[in-house]
Amino acid sequence: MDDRVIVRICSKILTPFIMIFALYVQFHGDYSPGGGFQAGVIFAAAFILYALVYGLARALRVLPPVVPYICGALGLFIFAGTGFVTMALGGNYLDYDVLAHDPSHGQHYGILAIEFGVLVTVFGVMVGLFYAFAGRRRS
Amino acid sequence: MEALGLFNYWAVVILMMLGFYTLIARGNLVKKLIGLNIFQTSVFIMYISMGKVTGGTAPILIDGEGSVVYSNPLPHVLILTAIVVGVATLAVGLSLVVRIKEAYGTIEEDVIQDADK
Amino acid sequence: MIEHLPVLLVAIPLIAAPIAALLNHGGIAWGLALASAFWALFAAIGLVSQVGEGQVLSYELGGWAAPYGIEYRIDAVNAFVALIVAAIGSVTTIYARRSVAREVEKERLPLFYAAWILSMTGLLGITVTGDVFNVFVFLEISSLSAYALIAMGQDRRALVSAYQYLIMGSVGATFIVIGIGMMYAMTGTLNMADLAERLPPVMDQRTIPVAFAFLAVGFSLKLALFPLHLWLPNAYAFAPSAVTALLASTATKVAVYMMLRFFFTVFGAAFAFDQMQVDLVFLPLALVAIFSMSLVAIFQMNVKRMLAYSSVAQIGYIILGVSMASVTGLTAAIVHLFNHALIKGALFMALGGVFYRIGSVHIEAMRGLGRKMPWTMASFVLAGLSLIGVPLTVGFISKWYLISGALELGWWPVAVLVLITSLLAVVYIWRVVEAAYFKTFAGDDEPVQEAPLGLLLSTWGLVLANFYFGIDATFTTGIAGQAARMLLGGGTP
Amino acid sequence: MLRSLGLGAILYGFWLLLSGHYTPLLLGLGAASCILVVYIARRMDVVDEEGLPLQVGARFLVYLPWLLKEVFLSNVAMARTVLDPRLPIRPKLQRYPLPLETDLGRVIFGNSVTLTPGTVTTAIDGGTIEIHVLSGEDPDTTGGRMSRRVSWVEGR
Amino acid sequence: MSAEILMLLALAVPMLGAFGIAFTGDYPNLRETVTLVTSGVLLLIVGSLVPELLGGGRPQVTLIEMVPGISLMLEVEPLGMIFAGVAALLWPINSLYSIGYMRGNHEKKQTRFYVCFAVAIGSAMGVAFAGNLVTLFVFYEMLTLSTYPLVTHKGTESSMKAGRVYLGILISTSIGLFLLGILLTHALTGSVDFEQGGILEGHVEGPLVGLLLALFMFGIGKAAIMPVHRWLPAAMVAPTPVSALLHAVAVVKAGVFSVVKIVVYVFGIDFLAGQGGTGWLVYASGFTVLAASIVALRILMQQGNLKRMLAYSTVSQLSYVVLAAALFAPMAAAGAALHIVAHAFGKITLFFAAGSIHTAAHKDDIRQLRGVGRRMPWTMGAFTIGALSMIGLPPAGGFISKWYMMLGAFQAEHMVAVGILVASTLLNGAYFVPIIYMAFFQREEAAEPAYVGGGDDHHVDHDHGEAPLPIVIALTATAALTVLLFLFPGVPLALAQALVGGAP
Amino acid sequence: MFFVAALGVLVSMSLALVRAVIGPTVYDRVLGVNIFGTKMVLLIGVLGFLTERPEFLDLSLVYALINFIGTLAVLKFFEFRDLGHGAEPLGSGGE
Amino acid sequence: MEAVLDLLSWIFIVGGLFFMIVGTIGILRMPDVLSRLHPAGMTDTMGAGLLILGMCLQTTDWMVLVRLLFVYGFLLFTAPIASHALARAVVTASRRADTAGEGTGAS
Ligand code: NA
Ligand code: NA
Repeated sequence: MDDRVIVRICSKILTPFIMIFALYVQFHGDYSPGGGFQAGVIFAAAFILYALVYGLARALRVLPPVVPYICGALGLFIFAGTGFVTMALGGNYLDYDVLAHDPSHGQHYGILAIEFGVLVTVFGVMVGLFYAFAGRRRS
Repeated sequence: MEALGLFNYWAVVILMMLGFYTLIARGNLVKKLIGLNIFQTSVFIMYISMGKVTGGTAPILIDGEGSVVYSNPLPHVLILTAIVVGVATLAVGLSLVVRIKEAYGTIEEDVIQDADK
Repeated sequence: MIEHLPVLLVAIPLIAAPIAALLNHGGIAWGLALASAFWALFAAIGLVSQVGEGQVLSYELGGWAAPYGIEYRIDAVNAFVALIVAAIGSVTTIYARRSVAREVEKERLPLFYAAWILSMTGLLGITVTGDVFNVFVFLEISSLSAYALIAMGQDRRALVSAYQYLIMGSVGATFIVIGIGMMYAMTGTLNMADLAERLPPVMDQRTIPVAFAFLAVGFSLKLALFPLHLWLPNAYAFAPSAVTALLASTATKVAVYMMLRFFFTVFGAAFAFDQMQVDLVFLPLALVAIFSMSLVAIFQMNVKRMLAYSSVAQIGYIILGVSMASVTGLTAAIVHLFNHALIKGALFMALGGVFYRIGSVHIEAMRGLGRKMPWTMASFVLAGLSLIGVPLTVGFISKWYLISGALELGWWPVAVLVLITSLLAVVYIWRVVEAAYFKTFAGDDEPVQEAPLGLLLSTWGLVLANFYFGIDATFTTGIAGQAARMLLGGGTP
Repeated sequence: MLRSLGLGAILYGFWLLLSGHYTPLLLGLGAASCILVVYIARRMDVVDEEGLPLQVGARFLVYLPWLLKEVFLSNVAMARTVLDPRLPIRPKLQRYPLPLETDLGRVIFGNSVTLTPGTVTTAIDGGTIEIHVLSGEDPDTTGGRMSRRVSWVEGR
Repeated sequence: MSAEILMLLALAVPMLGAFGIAFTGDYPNLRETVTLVTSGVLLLIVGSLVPELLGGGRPQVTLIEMVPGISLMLEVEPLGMIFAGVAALLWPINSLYSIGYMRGNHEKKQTRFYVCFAVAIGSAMGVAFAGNLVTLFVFYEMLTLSTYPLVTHKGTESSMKAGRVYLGILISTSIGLFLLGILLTHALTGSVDFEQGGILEGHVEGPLVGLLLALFMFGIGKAAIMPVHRWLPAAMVAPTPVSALLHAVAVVKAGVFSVVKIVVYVFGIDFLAGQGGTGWLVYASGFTVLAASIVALRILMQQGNLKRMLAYSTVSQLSYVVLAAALFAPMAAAGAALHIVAHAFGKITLFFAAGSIHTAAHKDDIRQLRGVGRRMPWTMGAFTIGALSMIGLPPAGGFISKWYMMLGAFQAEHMVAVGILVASTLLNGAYFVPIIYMAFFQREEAAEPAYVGGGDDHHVDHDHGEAPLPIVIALTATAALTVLLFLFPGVPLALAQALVGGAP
Repeated sequence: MFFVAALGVLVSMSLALVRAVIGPTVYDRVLGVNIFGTKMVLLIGVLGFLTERPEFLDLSLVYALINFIGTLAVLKFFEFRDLGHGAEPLGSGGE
Repeated sequence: MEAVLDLLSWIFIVGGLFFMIVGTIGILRMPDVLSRLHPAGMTDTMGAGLLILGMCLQTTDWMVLVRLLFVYGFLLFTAPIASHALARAVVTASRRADTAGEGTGAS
C-alpha cells in the first residue's frame, strides 16, 4: 500500500492546471514581454512535480531524455531563425513589423515566436537539468 | 513609501552580503552556488525596487495616435533576462557539481583540494 | 546584405550553434563551427574595411529606435577586436578538429562545438553591440559556454576549474549588471552613445561613481586582472587544448575591450581617469601582475599552467597601457590585444600538439621533444620568442609602444620593470627550450610522431602571423592608434 | 475519453477566467493549449477518477463552507494557544481507524485535518490515519464529524 | 651590381647558405662545400662594396617600415664596412678550420653547427650594415639567439650552464638596458637613425647623457665591459671554432662595433666631448682592461685553462676599444676601429692555436704546454704572432691600433688613459710571454696522469705532431693576416679615418 | 493600507526566516523557508497593489508554485537522497 | 460605500496580519517541528485568507479578483500537502532513527 497517497493524488489533480497556466503565461506574454521564461519554468515545474511524485522512470517514459536536449537547442534556433525571417522579408534583424501587413500584428507574431523559442529553451534546460540530477544515483 | 524604498535598499544590501558571504565562506560547492544565486537575486530585487526602472511605464497596451503601439517594455525585459542568465548559470553550475561529485565522490572544496594534491 | 553585416556577424553563428547541437554528429558540428568562424572572419573583414576612415556603422535591431531597441554600433575599435576574435576563432577551429577529437569523447562533440560556436558568438556580440545590457547578455553567453567547454577537459580538475571560473565569472558579471542597472536608473538609457551624452550632467551624484566602481571590479574579474585572476591558471591548464587556445587569445581580450568601451566611450576618459583616478588602482595592480605572475610562471612544472600565469602577466601589460590614458599607451594596449592573441594562440596550439602525441604537457615529459616533434617545438620556440618580445616579432612591437608610452610620461621605473619582466619571460620559455632540445627523451622507446598536419598548419599559421605583424606592423599599429585616438577623443566619434 | 473532454473543458474555463482577452487568436491559442495539455496529461496517466474527481464536485462544494468554518474556529483557538504565556500544549501522535472507502476520500479527510490548525496528518495507511495532535483534546469530536461528512462527499 | 643589391645579398647569402647547409646535411662533403662556397661568395660581395665606400658613397636601402616612422634599414658606412670586412674575411678561414676541428674531434650535430654559424654571420652582416638603432638591435638579438646553440653545442650539463649564463647576460642586458636606451633615445629625439655627428645634440643635456651612455655601454653586453663580461669566459666550453666566432669573427666584435657606432653616430664625438658626466666610461673600461688582464695573469700562474685565459684577454682587449671610443678624440676612435680588426686577426689566431693543440694532443691547460712548440712549430709560431698582436708589438697589427689609441689619448690629454694603456701592455706581456717561453724552451712533462676535463673523454696524447692540415692552413692564414695588417694597414686605416670624418 | 500590509507581511517573513536560520533540525529550516515563501507570495501581491501593477499577481502564482514544488523536492531529497526515486514501480499508476 | 469597503479592507487586512504574525510567533515558540506545523497552518489559512479578502475588496478589476482567488485557492490546496509531507518526513525519519538506535542497543 502506498503511504504517499495525499501527495500522489493531489499532484495528479494539480498537474494539468499548472501546464495550462504555463501556456496562459506564454501566450499572454506579449502584453508583458518575457513571459516565455516564466512559462518555460512553470511548464518544467509541472514535469518536475510529476517526476518527483511518480519517480524518474515514469517521467522518462512520458518525456524521453532526448526531448529536453532537443528543446534546448530548438528554442535558440527559433529565436535566431525569427531574426532571419524578418530579414528575409526585407526588415532589419528581429524587426517584427515586416511579419504581417499591419506592423502591430507583425510585432505580435514576432514576439509570440520569440517567446515561444524562450519557452522551449527554458523548458528543455530545466527538465534536462532535473534529469541530470535525478538520474545520477542510479547510474 | 520613502521608508519602504529604504527598506528595500537595506534588504538588497543584506541579501547581497548574505549571498556573498555564503559564496566565499562555504566550502560546500552547492552552498556556494546557492550563495551566488542569493547574491544575484539581491540584484534583481534592486532592479525591481529602483523607482526609475519600474516606475516609468507599465508594460501594457496603450493607444497612440490611431494605431496600437507597445510601450517601452524595457525594465521588465531586463529583470527577466537577468533572471534567465542567473538560472542558466545555476544550471551549468549544478551540472558541474554533479560531475564533480562523480569524479571526486564529494562536494566539499577542501576534500577536493586534498584529493588533487 | 552589406548593411546587415553587423548583425549577421553574430546571428549566423547564433543559429549555427543550435543546429550543431541538434544534428548530433561531431563532424557536421565541426563543419558548422568552421563555417561560422569563417563567416565571422569574412564579416569582420568587411566591417574593418568599412570603418577604416573613422566612419561609424549603426544597425538597429527590431523595430524600436536606439534608446529602447538595441543598436549595434561599429567603429575602428570594435571592428578591430571583432577581427581578432574571428581570425583567432577561425584558426583555432581548424585546429580543433583533430585536437578535440583526441581530448573529448565522441558523443559530446556536437555539444562541444555548439558551445564552441556560442562562445565565439558571445564574444563577437560583445564587440559589436552598442547597448550596455546587451553586452552583459553576450558576456554571459560566452562565459557560460566557456565554463562548459573548460569542463570537457580530460583531467577531473577541469571540472573544479570550470566551477571556480563559474563562481568568479558570475560574480564579475553580477557586478557588471549592478553597474549597468545604476547607470540606467540615473539616465533611463542603455545605449552607449546616449549614456555618453546623459551621464555628464549626473556625474556629480553618488550613484555614478558607485556604478563605475562596480563595473571596474566586474571587468577586472572578467579580464583576470591581478589579484582577481585566480580562476584563470587552472581553467587554462585543464581545459581541452583547443579551448585554451581559443579562450586565452580571445576571451580576456574581449573583456579588456569591454572595459575600454565603458571607461572611454561611456564614462569618458576625463571621468575615469581624472575624477575616479582609476589609474591609481590599475597601475600598481598591473605592475604587480606583470612582475609577480611572470615570477610565478617560472616555477610551474605544467607548461600550460606556466603559460596561463604568463597570460595574467600579459594582461598586466595591457592594463598598464590602459592606465597611461595616453595615445601611445592605449595604442600599446590595443595592439597588444591583437599581438598577445597571436602569441598565446600559437603557444597553446603548439602545446596542444604536444599533448596530442604524448598526453602530457609536464615539463619533464617534454624532454627531448625538439628532436621527436621538430616542427611543433620550433613553433613553440618561435612563438616563445615573440612572447619575450624579441625584435621582428609582434611581442617586440607591443613592448616598443608600451615602453615608449611609459617614457613619454616619464615613468622610468615602469619602463625598466617592463624590460625586466621580459627577461623573466626568457627564463620560463627557456626552461622549455632546454628540456626539449638539450635533454634526452624521457618516455619509452615508442616512437613519438610529429603532430598531425592540421594542427601543425594552423599553429604555424599563427607563428608566421607573429612574424608578419612583427615585421610590418603598420596595419596593426595604424588601426590601434586610430582606435586609441578615437577612445581618447571622448564619446563616440 | 469523456473524462478527457471534461478535463479539456475545465482547463478551457480556467484559461478564459485568466485570459481576459477574447480575441480569436488568443481563443484559438487557448483551445490549442488545452488540447496539448490534455494530450500530455493522458500520456502522464493522470486523467482518472482521482486526477479529475468530477464525481465529488457538487458535494465537495457543500462540504467546503463547513470546512472553512472549522478552519476559522480552530485558527482562533490556535491563536489563543500561541499567545498564552504558559503555552498550554500536550502534543502527541494518535492513530485512528478510517471509515472511508476510497483513496480520494482519505485524501480529502487527511487534508481537511491538516488544514485545521491543531491537527496534522502524518500518515494515511490503508484503513488507519495517524494524526499529530497539539493539545491533547480528543480530536474525535471534530474528527468524527469530519469523517462522516467526508464519507458523504465520497458518495459511496 | 648596385651597392643596394650587394647589401641585400650580404644579408641574404649567409641565410640562403644556411638553408643549403640544412638541406645537404646528410652529405658532409657537400655540406662543407656549401659552407665554403657561401663564405667565399660573401667575401666577394663585401669586398666589392669597399670601392663605393672609399669613393664617398653611403648606400642605403629600406627593407620595410615596421611601424610608422621606424623602418628596418641598411646603410653602409666605414665602421660597418670594417666590421663586415673582418667577419667576411674570417668566415672562410674559420670554416676551413672548423672542418678540420669538427671532424678531427668527432663532434656531433655538425649540420646544426654550420647552419647556426651561417645564420650568425648573416646576423653579423645585419649588425654591420644596420642603418638605425632598431635594425641594429634586431640583428644584435638574432646574433645572440643564433650563437646560443653553438655555445651549448656539446649538450653537456656544463655547456648548458654556460649557455644559460651566455643567454642570460646577453639577453638581459640587451632587453633591460640596450632596448631601454633605444627607446629613450626615441622618446627624446623622435629618431633612431644613425647620423654623422650624432642625433642627441640639442635634445638632451646633463646627467641624462651619462645615463643614456651607461644604458648603451652596459646594454651592449657583447662588448663585455665588466661586470657584464662573465658570459665570455663561460662560453669557452664551446668548440674552438665557436670561440673563434665569439672572440674574433662576430660576437664580441659586434659588441664593440655597436659601442663605437653608437658613440660616433648617435651621441657624436664632439657632443660627448662637450658633456660632463661621461668621463666615467674611460675609468670603467680602463678598469676592465686592467682587471681582466690581472685575471688572465692569475690563470697563467695557476697553470689553468688556456682558452679561459684567452677569454679574459679578450675582455681586456675589447675594453681597449671602448676606452678608445670613450676618449671622444678622433684619433682614438680611428684606433678603436683599427683595433677591432687587429684584435680579430690576432685573437682568432690564438684560438686556432689553442684548438689545434686540443685537436692534436687533447691538451687544454697551460701547464701541459711545455715543449709543445717543438712538436707543433706552425701552431706555436702562429700563437706567438697572435700574442705579439695582443701585447701590441711589431710585427703584428695590434701595434698599429695601439699606436693610434695612444695618440688619441695624448690628443685628448687624458693621462690616466695613457697610463692604463702602458700598464696593460706590461700585463699582457706578463701573461703571454711565459707561455711562449714554456712552449719553445721548456721540456715536456712526462707521464702525467690522464687529464679529465672539459667534458672530453679523450686521453691526453703525448706522442703527437701537428694538427690536421685544414687547421694548420687556417691558423697560418690568420697569423699572416695579423702580420699583413702591420705591413699594409692602408684599407682599414682609410676606412677608420673616414669614420671620424677625415678624408678617405 | 497596502503599505501596512506589506510591512506586516515583512515582519512575518522575518520571523519565519529566524526559524529557518536557527533550525535546529533540517526540517525546521524547511518549514521556515516554506513559510517564508508563502509569505513572499503575499508580499508580491501586496506590492503589486502598492505599485499598481496587478500583473504581479501572476508572478505570485508562479512563486507559490515554485515554493511548493521546491519544498516537496527538498523533502524527497532528504528522505531518499535522490530526486529520481520511484514512488511506485513502473506502470502501476492509475489502474 | 467606498469608506465602508475601506473599513472592511482594513479590518480584514489587520486580521490577516494578526493571524499571520501570531502564526509565525507560534512557529518560533513551539518546542518541536511537529508542533510548529500547527501555527504554520494558521498563516496560510486565516492569515493569507483574510489578507487576500481585504485586497479583493480594494479592486474593481475582475481580472485581479480572479487572480487573487486563484492565489488563495492554490495556497489552500497546497499548504496542507506541504505540511503533511513535512510531518510525514519528520515521523518517518524519527522512526528510522529509533529502529537504528534499537538495533545498536541490542547488539
Ligand atoms: Na492543521
Ligand atoms: Na689584455
